[in-house]
Amino acid sequence: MEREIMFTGIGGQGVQLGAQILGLAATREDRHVMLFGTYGGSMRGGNTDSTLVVADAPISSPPIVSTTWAAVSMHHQYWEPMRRKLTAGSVVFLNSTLFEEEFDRTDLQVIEVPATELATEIGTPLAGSMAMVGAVAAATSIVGIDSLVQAMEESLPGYRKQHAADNEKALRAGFEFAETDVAPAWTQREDSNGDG
Amino acid sequence: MEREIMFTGIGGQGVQLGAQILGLAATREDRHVMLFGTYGGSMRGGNTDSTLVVADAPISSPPIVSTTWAAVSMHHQYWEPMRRKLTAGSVVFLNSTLFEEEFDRTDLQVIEVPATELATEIGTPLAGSMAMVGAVAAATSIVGIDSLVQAMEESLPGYRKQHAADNEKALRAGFEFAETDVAPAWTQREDSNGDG
Amino acid sequence: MTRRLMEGSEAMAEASIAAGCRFFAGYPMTPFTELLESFARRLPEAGGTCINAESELEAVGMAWGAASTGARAATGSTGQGLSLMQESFSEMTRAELPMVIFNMARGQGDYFQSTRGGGHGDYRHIVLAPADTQEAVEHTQLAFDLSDRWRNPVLIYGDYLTAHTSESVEIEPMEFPELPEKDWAVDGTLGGTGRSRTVNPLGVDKQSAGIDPEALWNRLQAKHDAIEREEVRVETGFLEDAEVVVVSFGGVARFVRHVVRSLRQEGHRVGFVRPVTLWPFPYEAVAAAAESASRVAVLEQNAGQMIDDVKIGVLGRAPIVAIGGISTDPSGFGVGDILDPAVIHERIRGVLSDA
Amino acid sequence: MTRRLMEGSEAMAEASIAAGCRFFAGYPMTPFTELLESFARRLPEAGGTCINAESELEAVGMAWGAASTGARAATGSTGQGLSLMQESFSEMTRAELPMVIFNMARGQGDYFQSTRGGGHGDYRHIVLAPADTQEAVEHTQLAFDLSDRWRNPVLIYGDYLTAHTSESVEIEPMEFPELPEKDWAVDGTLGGTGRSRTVNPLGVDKQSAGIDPEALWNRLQAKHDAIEREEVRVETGFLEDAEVVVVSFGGVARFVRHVVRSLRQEGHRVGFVRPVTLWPFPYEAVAAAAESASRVAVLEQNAGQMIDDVKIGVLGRAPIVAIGGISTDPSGFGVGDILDPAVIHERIRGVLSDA
Amino acid sequence: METVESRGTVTVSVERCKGCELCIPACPPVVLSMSSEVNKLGFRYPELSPGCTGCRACLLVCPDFVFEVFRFDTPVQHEVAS
Amino acid sequence: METVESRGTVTVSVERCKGCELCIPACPPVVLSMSSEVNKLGFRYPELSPGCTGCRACLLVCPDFVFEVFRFDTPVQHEVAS
Amino acid sequence: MPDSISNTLRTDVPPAEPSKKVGALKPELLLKENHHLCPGCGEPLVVRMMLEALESLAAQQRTIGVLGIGCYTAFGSTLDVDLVQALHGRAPSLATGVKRMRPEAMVFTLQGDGDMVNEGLQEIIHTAARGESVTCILLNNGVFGETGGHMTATTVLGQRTKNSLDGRDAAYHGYPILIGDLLAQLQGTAYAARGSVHSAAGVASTGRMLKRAFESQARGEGFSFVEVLTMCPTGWFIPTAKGPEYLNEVMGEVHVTGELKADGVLTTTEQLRERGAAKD
Amino acid sequence: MPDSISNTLRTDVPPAEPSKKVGALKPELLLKENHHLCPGCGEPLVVRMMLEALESLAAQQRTIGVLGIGCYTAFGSTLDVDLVQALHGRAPSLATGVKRMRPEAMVFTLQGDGDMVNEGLQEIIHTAARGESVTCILLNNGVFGETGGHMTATTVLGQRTKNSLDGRDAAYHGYPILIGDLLAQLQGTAYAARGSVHSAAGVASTGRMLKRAFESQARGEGFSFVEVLTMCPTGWFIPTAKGPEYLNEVMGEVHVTGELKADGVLTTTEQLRERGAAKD
Ligand SMILES: Cc1ncc(C[n+]2csc(CCOP(=O)(O)OP(=O)(O)O)c2C)c(N)n1
Ligand SMILES: Cc1ncc(C[n+]2csc(CCOP(=O)(O)OP(=O)(O)O)c2C)c(N)n1
Ligand code: SF4
Ligand code: SF4
Ligand code: SF4
Ligand code: SF4
Repeated sequence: MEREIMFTGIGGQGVQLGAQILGLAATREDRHVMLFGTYGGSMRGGNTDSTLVVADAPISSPPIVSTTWAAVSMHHQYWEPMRRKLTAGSVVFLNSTLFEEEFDRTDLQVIEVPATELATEIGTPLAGSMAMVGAVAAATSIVGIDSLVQAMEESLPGYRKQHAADNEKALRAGFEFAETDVAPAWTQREDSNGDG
Repeated sequence: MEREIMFTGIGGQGVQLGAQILGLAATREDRHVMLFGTYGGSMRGGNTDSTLVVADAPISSPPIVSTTWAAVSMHHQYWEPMRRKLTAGSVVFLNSTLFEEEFDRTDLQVIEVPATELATEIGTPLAGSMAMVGAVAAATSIVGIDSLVQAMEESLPGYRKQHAADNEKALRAGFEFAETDVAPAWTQREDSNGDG
Repeated sequence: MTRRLMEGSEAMAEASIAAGCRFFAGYPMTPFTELLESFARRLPEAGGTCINAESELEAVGMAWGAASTGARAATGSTGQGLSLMQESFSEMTRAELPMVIFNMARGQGDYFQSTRGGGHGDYRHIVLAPADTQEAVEHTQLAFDLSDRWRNPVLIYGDYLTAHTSESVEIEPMEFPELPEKDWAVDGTLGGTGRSRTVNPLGVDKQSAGIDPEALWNRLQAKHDAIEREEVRVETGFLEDAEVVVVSFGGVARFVRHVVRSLRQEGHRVGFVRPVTLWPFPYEAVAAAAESASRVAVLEQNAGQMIDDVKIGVLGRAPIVAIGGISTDPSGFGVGDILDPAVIHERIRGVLSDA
Repeated sequence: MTRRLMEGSEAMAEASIAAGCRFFAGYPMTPFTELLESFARRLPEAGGTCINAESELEAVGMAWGAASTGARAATGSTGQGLSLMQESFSEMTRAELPMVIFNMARGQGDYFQSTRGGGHGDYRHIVLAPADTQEAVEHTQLAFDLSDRWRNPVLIYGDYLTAHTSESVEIEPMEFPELPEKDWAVDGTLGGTGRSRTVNPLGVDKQSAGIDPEALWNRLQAKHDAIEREEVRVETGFLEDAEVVVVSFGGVARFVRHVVRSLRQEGHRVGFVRPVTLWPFPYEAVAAAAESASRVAVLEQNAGQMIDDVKIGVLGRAPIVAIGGISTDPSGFGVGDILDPAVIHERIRGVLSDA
Repeated sequence: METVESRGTVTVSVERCKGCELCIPACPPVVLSMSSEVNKLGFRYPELSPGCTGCRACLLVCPDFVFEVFRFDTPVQHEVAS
Repeated sequence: METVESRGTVTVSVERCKGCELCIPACPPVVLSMSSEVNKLGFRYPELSPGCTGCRACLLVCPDFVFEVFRFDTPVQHEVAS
Repeated sequence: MPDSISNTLRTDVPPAEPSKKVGALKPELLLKENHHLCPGCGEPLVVRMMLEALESLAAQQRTIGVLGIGCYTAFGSTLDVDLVQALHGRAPSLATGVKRMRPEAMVFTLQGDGDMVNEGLQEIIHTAARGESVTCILLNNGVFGETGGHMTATTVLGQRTKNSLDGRDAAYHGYPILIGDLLAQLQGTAYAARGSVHSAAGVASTGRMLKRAFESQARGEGFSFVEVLTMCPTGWFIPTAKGPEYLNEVMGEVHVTGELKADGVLTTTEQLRERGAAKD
Repeated sequence: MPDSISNTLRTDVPPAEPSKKVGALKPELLLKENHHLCPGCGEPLVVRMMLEALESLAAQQRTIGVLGIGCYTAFGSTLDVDLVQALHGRAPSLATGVKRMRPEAMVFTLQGDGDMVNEGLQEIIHTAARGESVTCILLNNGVFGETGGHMTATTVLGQRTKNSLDGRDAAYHGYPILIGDLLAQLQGTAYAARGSVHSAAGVASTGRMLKRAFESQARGEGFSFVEVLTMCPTGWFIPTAKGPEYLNEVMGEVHVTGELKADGVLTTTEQLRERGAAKD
């Protein structure tokens, strides 16, 4: 089974890092993973999105997909292109603190997560994407929270290690917030085969 | 009639200037003229040659020729490639002061001109090419000496005008030296037609 | 070594080091930047040197110097930066220097530049165009080998996808047949012996009176012909009864392969030819595929460049349809609309229905 | 003005000035040097500016700046220098800047670079390849016109012969149909009005949120197609019953024309096609000539570049024989053995006897 | 209660603020402080307390062109909790 | 007749001389002068008169590597017309 | 902190009380105030001061700008003056061509340190040596901002960048170039100064330098140059609020601010540093 | 002229009298003495001194040279040391790559002023700033010799060249660059000097500078640089015999000779000029 999860937001919101951590966590759990991110010209403030494919067997999909199983939106800006990739039943995670657009598709499973708010409460509004990823993990069981925390620690470059504690808090806050397994990624957990 | 005259020598011997003056003089006399020079990498000391085509009608030849009516050699270095372009009856002018190679082709009309010596006598050994061009003019009547002197004056860049007097002396010395019309360029002088 | 989740850029740097690369110089530019960063981080640990060159011109010069000493050296850039290096690429090829060049391109608009040489004069690089991360790892190692073997630069045509896709890869040093000794490389030890060496693009040898272009050229031309004979690489799929043959390369070919596979599942008679080496180009494979096809579709992410080579291969055997186009994404990074399986699916369907 | 004995370089500079060129920048390199010298001497007298740029990169930048103001501007170089300018050529074309580029080449090895763009990305220059001095004068003036008309760089492919052959020429300003106004050019006067201008290769307009590559590209592509339709120029001779057709361009074509004429006098059924514009290439003329010929011979002074275009034109209609080769003269200036009527005569005879 | 005088004031385009906080230490009378709420981009933004002098420092250091500065014709008095 | 002492001497590779004359003013005792004949390349070349000190100045300034310089173990005397 | 802090005032509308606007939202020559540069970036501040300097000289309708490639390039769509977009490093040559054809125009370049001191070092030096009558403005943040914070030729020793994570090391990476000093000493340079936007006073003084540079160009004195140290918290990997302090203490110690050439007087950075030290 | 002049001595063979050879025809590291450079050219003199300096340091078998493109390039076929031929302007970068991979080698570049100060200005400055442990040698004749005598970035004001026939004019062509001064002040530069070959003393002193530069490289002190003023009578359009005088009086007045940085002491050209003036 190949599960596509696409992330979108404004540069600086931690979209790439969020996807990366989720991918790394899945790798730790012996899933097959493919991850591809794009961002606009300047470092922050532009559009940014990331496509993560997690599978229980070698991946056949190319790194850009036409349809996605799940979508994560940290902000309504730049959300438009993603909308087109949703199919009936797609799971949509919205950062309800900032997401302001009308949302009129009833064929989707929408999960609202006040990610920025959760992070702000911890004192680091910019860790919103961590809270979101935590929520995704809870709602989909695509990875476990411990893998996530470990992956986050691995991913932080040396000069950002000081953020680890806050990030972990945000991951856990998101994980706590979301209802468990409301949109399960795997019908049943298969043990990783030798290929993983 | 198209008359090819090729010049060769060592860079710095005035080969290009010599050919240019002859070409300019021919233009002054309403001939059709094409002139093309090549030289090696560094400014002086390498090979240098020049191909001059003078005609009494528009020229059909490309700027590089396979055979030449006349050849002028200021030095035996780099003479080899020219030798191949000589056909039976070609006129060869040798700078006998410096030309040192054996010369075994009997089908050619060889005219020896101690050009460097003539110039050295005037006090400017480097004006050898002027003496040679003077001799070519005399021997072939391809142009007259007055056109030659005028062309030389026109050709000198501003910063070299001081050489004009010595150059003129050398031109005339060469012109005096060579036997008049021993290798006439034109069977008979046609008046320039409107095309000139 | 086991499989690790690694970004393409990092994987290529690791593969280079595994292949013995000891020198890299580059200047940041998206999507080449991460390759440079990976080299900067990893080469010193491996006993090599990575210089953050002050410009692409300086980067290629440094790599040239390093390669002259016999070290396995590489450089690279993106678009503009590659253009700046063309003078050096041309002359380096004449100097018969091994060198690996990473073109982390924005789209596929550099096909002409890569395959015909963007610089002055006659020269060619061997061009490898990997389609995914694992292949990028293998091509990287192959590139160092081919480059030393032929004493000719080898260019890897990557792109934003190659650079930025993370996948599980395995990096094992590959085995290659033994290479000739680098007796031409300068190490300074032969000065004063009358046998000192020259690495020279002008064809000037020690003691020579000047350039001997004929000898130089005959050697280069013979090498060129040999490479064209021996180094063609191509991947084909589903060609047997294909009515439509799709030709594409590099990252785009990965999409095409995926889409063709699904079209076959839907019962369409479509196959693909994927030049793995862009130079030498697999003219024969394209010609063979065109023999029985009723249409050849060319999908490239540019205004139409490889199509020239496809035409030369097909030589009128079948009509050729361009179904690609330049990448029009606003980032300018070459990640435009074409890179969508659904779009490619539709375009190939279009050709199928005309066929 | 009457005919004067003038070196090609000087004649091209004079023709540029007659065409209204007011800016030139360049850096010396054989055989481009004399063109620069002529501009340096003559432009100031004509009220223009010639800068002895400190490098080719700076030369092309200066010309770019000058062209942005709407002035007729030109630059150029030889081989290496042109390679260095490729980044700018590519982007200048995207910025839709008129510009005349003189490639005073060493031989014909820059065919690919000139016709396909040596830089990154998709772009083309119109390429004119004069065969003699008088034509160089006309092409120069035409180049300024076409460049303004299409807002696209036009490259003149000259060589050592074009640069250094002195012939009697006549330089009269040529007449061209009226050109569109240069309302895109910057003069500084629209600042603060909300209508200020941008000369921009990135496709960024004032007030835009960023790059709009689609609009830019559609415009460029439409222009590209229109140029291919409207600007093909070709010279043919003796084709009627020709068994062998010789294709050649530029200075070399002058030799071919001369030799074919003499072969016809000797009774041989040989004709020639000479692309005058190298891009757009006269594919149709080549195809038509190949239709009835039993052999197409390509004589170019390089390792085989235009032959690709000839193949695309001929598309298998007749066998194609390469009878050229790189210039192997020791000066390195591209004045090698091929440039000899006797040699060309012999090579064409060889094809005739096989035909 | 005590009285604080404002010789000037500012407007803040809250929705464009990116929360960089450069204005906070730049304000000589220290009358700017970051909000506890975030704006729609997710950033905290400056809030003004009485005592502005209209010196323009905030405007000069703000990279996002968030401030306009006004100087009162006559200073305005504010009553504040002491 | 008078006697001039040479503490040194030089060899001159006449056929490689390009007649630049740089050696002439460089020679401190002024014992070099240009020939009236030309060599096979068409250039005049330096000739040596007695009085060389073996100082190497000519060698140092000659761009064409024409000179070798020797210093006599004991100075050599030349008789010259006065 | 005074306790008045709890008394938040309205800042969403201009004051009701009679007042005079003493600071505008944005310069007139900026089409819109929005931009995508990072929080805490120093570059927009220079754009403001530059435009205000041009406005104060009433040069609106005789200005042509040439932009380099870096983060500031984003202002290409909002600067309301005629513009030419250059390639990375090439702006001074373009400006040369522009000025030669439009001698009456005020011509400037806007470039980053990567653009000017790395990729385009040669162009800026030759343009200065030629005494070209243009004003070149350097936004010096010591890193390539746009590509993600890599070392440039102005990065100071010990400075942490993406490819000098342990700080720039002289032995491996070499020394920073004091570009202002190199340019100031060229005969073609009429005016050269180094400002900084780490504080309001620095921003104001940068504005004065920019104005003097443009005035010098208007008088046709030769080449003029203003370098401005700007924060790049993203590329420095520090919290945005720490930018000004870092700028001042790390970069400002090496690239000391002040006028380097004005009215014919040359002042080296060394001399500026000594003067600064004397004042301390 | 002493009348001994009429008594021409034999110079075709070594002396018969007992004697010691004190000056060899050519340096050992030169494969043959013939070359095609013009009469009166100053470049071969620098080649001689450079090779002799390497010989005196016994560096024959650990030297790698990188050649620029100019007239001196012709020595590529006769220098008996390992060589890499660079493109015009690019030698310092090549030398960087060579040195990093062969740190034990003595690495030098040989470049003309067109090569180094025009086309390759950026490379030489960055290489110096990086403190790269190579020795760069500049043959400064103030013109592009090989292409026929055009103005370069070091041509002095008033100097006549093929494209400044009425002399270099500051207003139109700009000012010359004192490259030695720019390089000397960079922190990465350990040694910088400017010599001249207009006289035997100048040649000898140039030789000492070259030796000091190589010694500095051997000690690993950083970047070292020797600029040498050389005659180019062809490009200057003057009689060959006038070369040295012209060099000294025209170029030498601006590019004053002396050591610009040695043992940590920086000396500007201005200071050298003052010292020279003081001596007069
Ligand atoms: C020839 C070339 N090389 C590299 C790039 C990639 N590039 C774009 S912006 C940039 C860095 C700009 O840094 P800087 O000039 O310091 O400006 P900043 O982004 O810091 O404002 C680079 C390297 C390019 N556009 N062109
Ligand atoms: C990129 C490039 N541009 C131009 C040239 C042509 N060129 C060859 S040598 C030379 C001039 C060299 O002048 P300089 O460096 O001063 O050395 P010199 O000849 O005076 O010794 C030039 C411009 C070239 N080879 N490459
Ligand atoms: S204008 Fe001055 S006093 Fe008022 S808020 Fe801004 S910085 Fe503070
Ligand atoms: S060695 Fe000295 S004294 Fe003897 S000839 Fe040479 S320069 Fe004159
Ligand atoms: S210096 Fe040398 S080349 Fe010049 S004249 Fe004297 S010996 Fe001849
Ligand atoms: S990366 Fe740096 S320079 Fe660029 S916008 Fe962000 S803070 Fe500014």
